[in-house]
Amino acid sequence: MEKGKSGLRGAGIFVTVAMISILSMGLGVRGVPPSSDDADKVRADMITIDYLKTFGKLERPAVVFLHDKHTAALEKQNKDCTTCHLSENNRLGPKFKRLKDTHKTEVMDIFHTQCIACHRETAANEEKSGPVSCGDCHKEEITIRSSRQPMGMDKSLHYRHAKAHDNKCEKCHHEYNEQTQKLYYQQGKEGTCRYCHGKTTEEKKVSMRLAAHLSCIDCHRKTLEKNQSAGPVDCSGCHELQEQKMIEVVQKVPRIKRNQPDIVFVKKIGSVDEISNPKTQARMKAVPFSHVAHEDYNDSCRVCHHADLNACASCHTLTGSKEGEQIKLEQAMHNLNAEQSCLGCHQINQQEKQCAGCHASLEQRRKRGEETCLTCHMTALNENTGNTSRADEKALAAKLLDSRVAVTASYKDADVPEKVVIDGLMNQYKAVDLPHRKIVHTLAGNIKDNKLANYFHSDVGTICQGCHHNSPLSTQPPKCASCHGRPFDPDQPLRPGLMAAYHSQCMECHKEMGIKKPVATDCSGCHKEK
Amino acid sequence: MSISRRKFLGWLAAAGLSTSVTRTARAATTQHFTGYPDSVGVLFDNTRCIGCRKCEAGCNKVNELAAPDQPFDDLAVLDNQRRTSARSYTVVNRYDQVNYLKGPLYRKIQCNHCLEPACASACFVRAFAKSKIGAVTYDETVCVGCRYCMIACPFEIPTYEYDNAITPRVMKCTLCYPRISKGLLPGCVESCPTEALTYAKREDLLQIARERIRRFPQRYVDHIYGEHEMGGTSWLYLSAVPFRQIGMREDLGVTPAPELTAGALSGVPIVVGMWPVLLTGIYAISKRKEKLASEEKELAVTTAVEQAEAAAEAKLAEALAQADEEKKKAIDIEVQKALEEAARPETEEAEKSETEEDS
Amino acid sequence: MEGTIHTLQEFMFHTESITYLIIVAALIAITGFWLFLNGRDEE
Amino acid sequence: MSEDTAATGKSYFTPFNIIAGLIVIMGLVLTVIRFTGGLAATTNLSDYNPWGLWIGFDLLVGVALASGGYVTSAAVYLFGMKKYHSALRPAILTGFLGYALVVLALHYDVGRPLRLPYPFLVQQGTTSLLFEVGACVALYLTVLFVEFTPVPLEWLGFKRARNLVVKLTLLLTIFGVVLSTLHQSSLGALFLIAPSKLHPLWYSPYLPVYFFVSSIIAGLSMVIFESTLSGRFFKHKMDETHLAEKDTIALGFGKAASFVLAGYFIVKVIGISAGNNWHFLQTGYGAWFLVELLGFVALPCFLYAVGVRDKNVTLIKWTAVWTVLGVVINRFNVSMIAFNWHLPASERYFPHWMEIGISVFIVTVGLIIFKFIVNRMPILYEHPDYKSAH
Repeated sequence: MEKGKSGLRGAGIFVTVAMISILSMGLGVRGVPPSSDDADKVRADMITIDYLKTFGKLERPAVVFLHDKHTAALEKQNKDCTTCHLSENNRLGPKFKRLKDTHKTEVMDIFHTQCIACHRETAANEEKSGPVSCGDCHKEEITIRSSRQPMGMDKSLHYRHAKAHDNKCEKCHHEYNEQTQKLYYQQGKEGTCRYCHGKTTEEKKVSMRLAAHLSCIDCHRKTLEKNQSAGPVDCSGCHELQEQKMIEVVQKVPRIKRNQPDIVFVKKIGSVDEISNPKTQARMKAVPFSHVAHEDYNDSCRVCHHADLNACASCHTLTGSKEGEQIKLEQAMHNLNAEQSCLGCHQINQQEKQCAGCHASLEQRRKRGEETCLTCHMTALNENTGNTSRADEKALAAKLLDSRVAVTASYKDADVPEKVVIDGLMNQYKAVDLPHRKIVHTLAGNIKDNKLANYFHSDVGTICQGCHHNSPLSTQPPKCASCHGRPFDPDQPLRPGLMAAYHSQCMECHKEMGIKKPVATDCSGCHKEK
Repeated sequence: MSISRRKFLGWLAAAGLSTSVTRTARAATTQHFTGYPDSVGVLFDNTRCIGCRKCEAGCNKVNELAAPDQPFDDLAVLDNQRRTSARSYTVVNRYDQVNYLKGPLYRKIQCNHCLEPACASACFVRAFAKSKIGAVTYDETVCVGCRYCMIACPFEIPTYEYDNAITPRVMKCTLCYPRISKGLLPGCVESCPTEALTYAKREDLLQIARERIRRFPQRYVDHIYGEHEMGGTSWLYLSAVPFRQIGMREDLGVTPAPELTAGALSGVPIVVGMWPVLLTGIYAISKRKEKLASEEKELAVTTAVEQAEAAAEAKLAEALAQADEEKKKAIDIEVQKALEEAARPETEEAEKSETEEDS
Repeated sequence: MEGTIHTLQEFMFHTESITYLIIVAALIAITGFWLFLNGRDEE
Repeated sequence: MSEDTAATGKSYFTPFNIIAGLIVIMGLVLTVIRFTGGLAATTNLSDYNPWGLWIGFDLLVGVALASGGYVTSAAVYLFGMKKYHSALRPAILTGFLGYALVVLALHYDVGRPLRLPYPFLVQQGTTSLLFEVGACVALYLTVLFVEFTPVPLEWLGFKRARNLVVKLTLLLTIFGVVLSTLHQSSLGALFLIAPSKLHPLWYSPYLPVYFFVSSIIAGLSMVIFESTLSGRFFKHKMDETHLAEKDTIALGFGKAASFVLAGYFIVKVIGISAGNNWHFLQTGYGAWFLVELLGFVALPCFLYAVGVRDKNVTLIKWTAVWTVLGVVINRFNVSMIAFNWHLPASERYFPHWMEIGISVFIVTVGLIIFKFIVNRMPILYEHPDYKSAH
């Protein structure tokens, strides 16, 4: 019986062990519920603390850190950034309580001791404080989503900064001297920060992110200390969508002077005889390009100048070059998938409401070998003028651009039916009166101030093609029913039937152009009940 | 690919079994089925759907289903998510938060008419069948109402007439089997105003879908739902957003339903074949054990008896021997006595005679 | 194409049906065989 | 037949009879509602949840717990463990009743009960595991019936018939085991077709194996449990051999159960790793899974062992109850709790009280019949005319 007791005791132990393990699991499941106020929030100031990755695999889930919450909390205790950030040659370092990641355990201890200490302290002062136990910082599932928006310097912002620094470019712009290993300023070589500061920090070259946070915030902070107005120092100030919208925008910004041309030919750069040399000369007619106009359309140089502020052709040569990553001038200008290329950017513009109505339902591809090329490629440079001086060229370019008609042409009202009765297939509803002329006018009217559109719709009847597609320009286009008939014709699998053709044409256009009425599902909005 | 088929042999045709079995089996080893050639299907393109519920109405009409609580032109119904029910073979649901730029998206739900239907695989009276034309049909005249089909269906399509006490049926879209076999369009397809539903041979639908994606890459996610899901379905889907965002499960995998149970089924004959052998074996062993045991016992008994007898005899013999020993002695003594007796009178006589002579 | 199997479902129905027939036959047969096997054990 | 009704005789208003009577009345009322109002009137079944308590409990649990029949007869006749002979008849009786009631319950659950024979007579859906289950259950029910017939035959004194049946014992036993193996496992295999609905921790290609093994466990435990009950309520019916063997049975079957549980535990763990579902253990379902695995498999396995080592029959008896409960929980998990786990709470299933009512009713009917038979027929004692007929 002695044995029996032992056995039972064993059973008892077993039960307890089992139950504990179960319970612990149960706890593991629920964890500790995230404090209600930041549960399932979207925040711009969300920072994931995973620096230890540099020392190998993380042992615990990375910590989500809300920066603005902390700055706010510190302000309450009227403490400032220096509470957490040490400064190095009178500039605050980005890291917490240290200047560089020295050693795994060291960094880990810094975080653990410092964070927890402060949290404890704050809690001691009866104030709302952060967690002090591992699981509350190192959480498996993260309830917060980041709403961080990328921030950049647009024309207006640049103008305001320039003004504030009374056009002392050197305040921000700099070059790096390999020999002296020092930053210096060189007039006329200013460019966007991103040209040098990339995604990640390389030695002697911090990442864009770091650079911005070091310089911008530091400058803002110091300016604020002088009680002058300055840009934001908190995360959301720059990265929260709402706050970005509140940033003051200067409407009329004077051109940034960086010795850029006004109007030029997009063409091979090179010595005059190079250009006239038949071997190396461009076969295609040259494209006059209004740089000044495009400066207006876009709000930063980066939109086109993705690598530097030199002419496209200096890297993207006719036959491709190393510094142009072998992307030839032709591709650089025509690639539909690159937003820096002419066509790429122009296509993005087609997504504007007033364009999308027609263009959304048009397959997006380059119409090669068509006269549309000549809309841009206007003249062969050296056939009329043997070899001309740059000045003459510029003049010629300007002249050609002027000569270009930039107006959407459509037939005169007489040729445009006032209304079209659609009575192809009626069963439960009466025929539909389509206000045809009104529609034409609206379409044309929508784009009359859009220069890009006007250049490409200048042929009479082009705009009609939005609906009267797949047939030559004419005042007498074929009827819809002459192509669209019964649905699901196996010989024309991609061609909708008549009803669907009507409906999708109207509805897709209305949808794309954001026309609220009539609602697609409101039949009687177009069809009179019988 | 496909293989030569023998009609299911009647209960008595056991004779023909061997041949047909071997054949099917050999063919089956490298088996891959691609469904009925030229079977039809429907392609649903949610960039074209406007959520007018005309398909629901059309379906209800051609299938003569019970009238709905709200009329079909009442679009407020779309405010809540719905599923198929015994009164509606198909429903359209609205998804608002999926691409806020272009407005809500819609999704039509109905039987997907799998190429390898789970319901058919699960049904123990073969009430469900994949017809040559592509529709998965249901035969209510044999249905027992076990509702295993509803368990099996990964798309949660079949529904049941729970409130019918006497003759409840499983209710599900039939792809308008009667209509399409007459060359008509399915009710929903016919009543769709925008051709959000395209009716064609499944092979062609795949081509159409691919072409649409190619032409408008930014309009669609590059996936044709139903091309491979659960081994492929006759209904195919194109969407502007990932399918999980419009409530379609992307975790179903591509394994055809029948394959899921194939393993278990193949276990059956093995058990039937081997268990009797195994069990009888065990039985035999245990029986033999008993037998041996009993035999040993007997042996022991007999030997014991023999020994006892032997002992007894020995004793007896001894006793006898002793007995005639004594007899002998007794006789000798008697003989002695007798001899002595005989000797004495002779002398007396002699003495007497001597005395008689002298007188 | 009449007389060909196009779906796994159909194929499995075909084979399974036959299998079940075999099973029934087998159960009877094996019993009989067992008796046959032990037929002479008495003597 | 000389000794009988001593207990049941006298007043018929024993507490058991009263309660049973009430339940039966309720059951009959519910039955009427079910077959006039349809499933909707009596159940919470929905299009998302086509199977409820009547499948989860009456079918799955019912069949699992009725497995005592084949387990015991296999032990006694095939493995030649004669000393457990006295457990045989009660086991077979409960087995027979169990299956009979399962079939009865199906009449409630199925939409058109009169068509239940269709799968065999009209059209055979041979690709369906349900077909296989149906076929086996039907056959096994017959087998059990035949296995049971000696009892009433002895009771009624039909010697020749009785002896004839007894001759078949071996054949029947083997058939019984084969059929049980098949349908016990196939009940699990039913869910193989729904991997997208059953929680990964419970779904496994091994489901058939799990169901089969756990049915053995259930069978062994049920036999122990029954003999306990009979020992409590039918002592007067038991002859000295039965009384004597009671504890041997508990010990022997306890030992077996313990070891089978151990094996079961192993394959369950292998199942997790085969599906690489470890991470699910951290979720709520994981916790519940562990409750089942540790609390109702590992724990009873250990307790049985202790009970057997210490010859502690009471512990074994209680463990038996616990184990049976574990099997019930497992069947509920597979068929209801972990099934449709992906659905929002609003769509999940919870049985309607009438469903529970019907289930209770059916169990009660079982008890009544069991009582009736045990009180009259030679179940817990050997019939004087057939002493040591085995």
